[in-house]
Amino acid sequence: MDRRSILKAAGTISAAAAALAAFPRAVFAAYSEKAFKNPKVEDSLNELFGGNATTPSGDVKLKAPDIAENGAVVPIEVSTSLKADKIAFMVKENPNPLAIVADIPAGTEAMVKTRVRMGKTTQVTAVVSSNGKLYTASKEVKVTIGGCGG
Amino acid sequence: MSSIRIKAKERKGSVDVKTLMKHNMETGLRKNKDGSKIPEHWITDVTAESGGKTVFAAAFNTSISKDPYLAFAFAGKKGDTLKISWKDNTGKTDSAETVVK
Amino acid sequence: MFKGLTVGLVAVAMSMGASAGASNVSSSKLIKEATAAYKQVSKDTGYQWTVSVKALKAAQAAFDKGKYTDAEAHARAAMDLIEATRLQAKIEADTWKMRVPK
Amino acid sequence: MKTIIRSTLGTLGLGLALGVSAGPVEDQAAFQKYYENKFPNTPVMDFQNGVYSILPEARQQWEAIEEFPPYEIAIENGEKLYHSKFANGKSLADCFGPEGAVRGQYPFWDKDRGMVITMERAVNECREANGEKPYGWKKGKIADVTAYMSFNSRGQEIKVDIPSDDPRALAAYEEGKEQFYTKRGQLNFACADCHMLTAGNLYRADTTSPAFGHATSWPVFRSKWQSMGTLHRRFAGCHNNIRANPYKAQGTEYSNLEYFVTYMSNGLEFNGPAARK
Repeated sequence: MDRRSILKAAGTISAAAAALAAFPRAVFAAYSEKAFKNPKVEDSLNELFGGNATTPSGDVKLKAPDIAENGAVVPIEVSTSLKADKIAFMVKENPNPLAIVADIPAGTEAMVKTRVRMGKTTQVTAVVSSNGKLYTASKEVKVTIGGCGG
Repeated sequence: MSSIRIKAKERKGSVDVKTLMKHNMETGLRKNKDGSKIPEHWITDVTAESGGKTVFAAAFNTSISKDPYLAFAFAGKKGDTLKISWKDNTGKTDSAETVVK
Repeated sequence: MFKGLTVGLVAVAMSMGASAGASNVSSSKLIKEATAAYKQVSKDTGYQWTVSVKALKAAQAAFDKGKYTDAEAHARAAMDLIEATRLQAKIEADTWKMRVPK
Repeated sequence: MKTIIRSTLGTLGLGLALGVSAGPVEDQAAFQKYYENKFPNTPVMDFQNGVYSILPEARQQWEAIEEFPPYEIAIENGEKLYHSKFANGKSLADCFGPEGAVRGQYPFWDKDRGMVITMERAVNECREANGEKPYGWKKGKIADVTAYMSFNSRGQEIKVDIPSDDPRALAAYEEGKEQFYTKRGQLNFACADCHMLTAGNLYRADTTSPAFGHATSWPVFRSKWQSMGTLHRRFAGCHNNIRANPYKAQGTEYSNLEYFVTYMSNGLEFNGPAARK
């Protein structure tokens, strides 16, 4: 809960960002308006990682369906053999693409599973931050409009 | 009853964690029957602590599905305690503890 | 079967267009007739189409607003749908047996 | 399961040979055989997994959801409701035993009352008999309680009985059967059209599930609903889709339809609650 009290003390969003800058490695990923309420993937990456140059990598394994059964609940999973400190998911054409960013402290496996919402057919990208660089894996997930929605 | 369900099981020195957090995760895009927007309401931060240190943390957007699900794995053993907490955008928090099986 | 229903649907489309000189009295009468037909079909077949209910409600709503031409159009549409429901039930009374695997 | 099929097939063969008109046993054999022929790659017992028994891609997502299924919350709620005391000090446990593992007994034909009794009805009748108000029929507490009871009953065999010494039971079955095969609504579909004759086909973007196995997994957490619901809630949803007015949940029509559909899945196992699209 330490980082929470830091954030609380800092008070405003910009102060929280300042706190992030002051503790670039020690502070865990916290929600930030600038990273999450942002329609541009590049800007979100900048906000999260201080850079947005990414390299597709076969070492990042992304599991996502070809066709989503239901756009409201799309299971996704990423794992990597790289030594990761952070993992993020982007859903390209969602109003705000960044869905989640997770911290992977030492001793924790570089793996995250969750379920996301997708408004329409688009690319899902997993971003792994490792040794100051960003590695990605992407996949297009089709979202269809149901016929027998009941 | 806590809003958080946790399953934590050790497998060769690694603890597999699966957690489900009951939360509406309102996107702010849905409308009431009268046409007014339902305000956004979602979990922004989740942390998992074990043995006095953070073993996993995540920040969510509104695009995480209702009743968010997370699975991860950390170095630990049977008998360790694991505490998972969340905070939402209204400042509400909840937490739950479990013992690794 | 299909033909019967198509006829029903075409009739709906046509009746939406035609109705001049609608009045309080004439539209009220039509709505009453449609409602009576609805009740009779419910009794005879045990079921209804959702669209018939919607058309009846639309007719009543238009009537309440004094839009008698619209009210009559909706009431006629309801009657056609109700008639198509009756036709469906009549055809299905025996046809369903053909779908049972032997 | 296998014995059932073999014996019913035997009966069927005999029935045809002698020119006897089809009864429930023959219906069931022909029904199950129909799906086995239509989906030869699906192991028979797998039909209880609904559309996922025939759609490998969707199945993977379903399995990911089942890792921590959303209905677990319902099961926990249901457990609390199940054991919470009525005003008179009793609880549902006094009607259905310590765990409520009675799914395999429903639906059944009640000879005394001359009607089909579903598990939901039994739960509410237990409440009313103890001076409590019944739950609503389609979602909420009824779904939570039956989720708990179904969960504790997983693996029980479906063996719906149509007692031969009560012609009214056969009549109820026949009525359910007629419901299943009769076209309804402005879209002019029968249950059998989508879930039998064209089961596995796409309707816009949805693949229809085989009706063999339809009644096994209730109550269900549907992603579409984002909540739990009972079988009769789903029946009503289907009827709305084809633009037919739904019947009342737990009315004669849906109860008899449940009786028929569940009987058709005899030999499978109850495996509810479940997660569905």
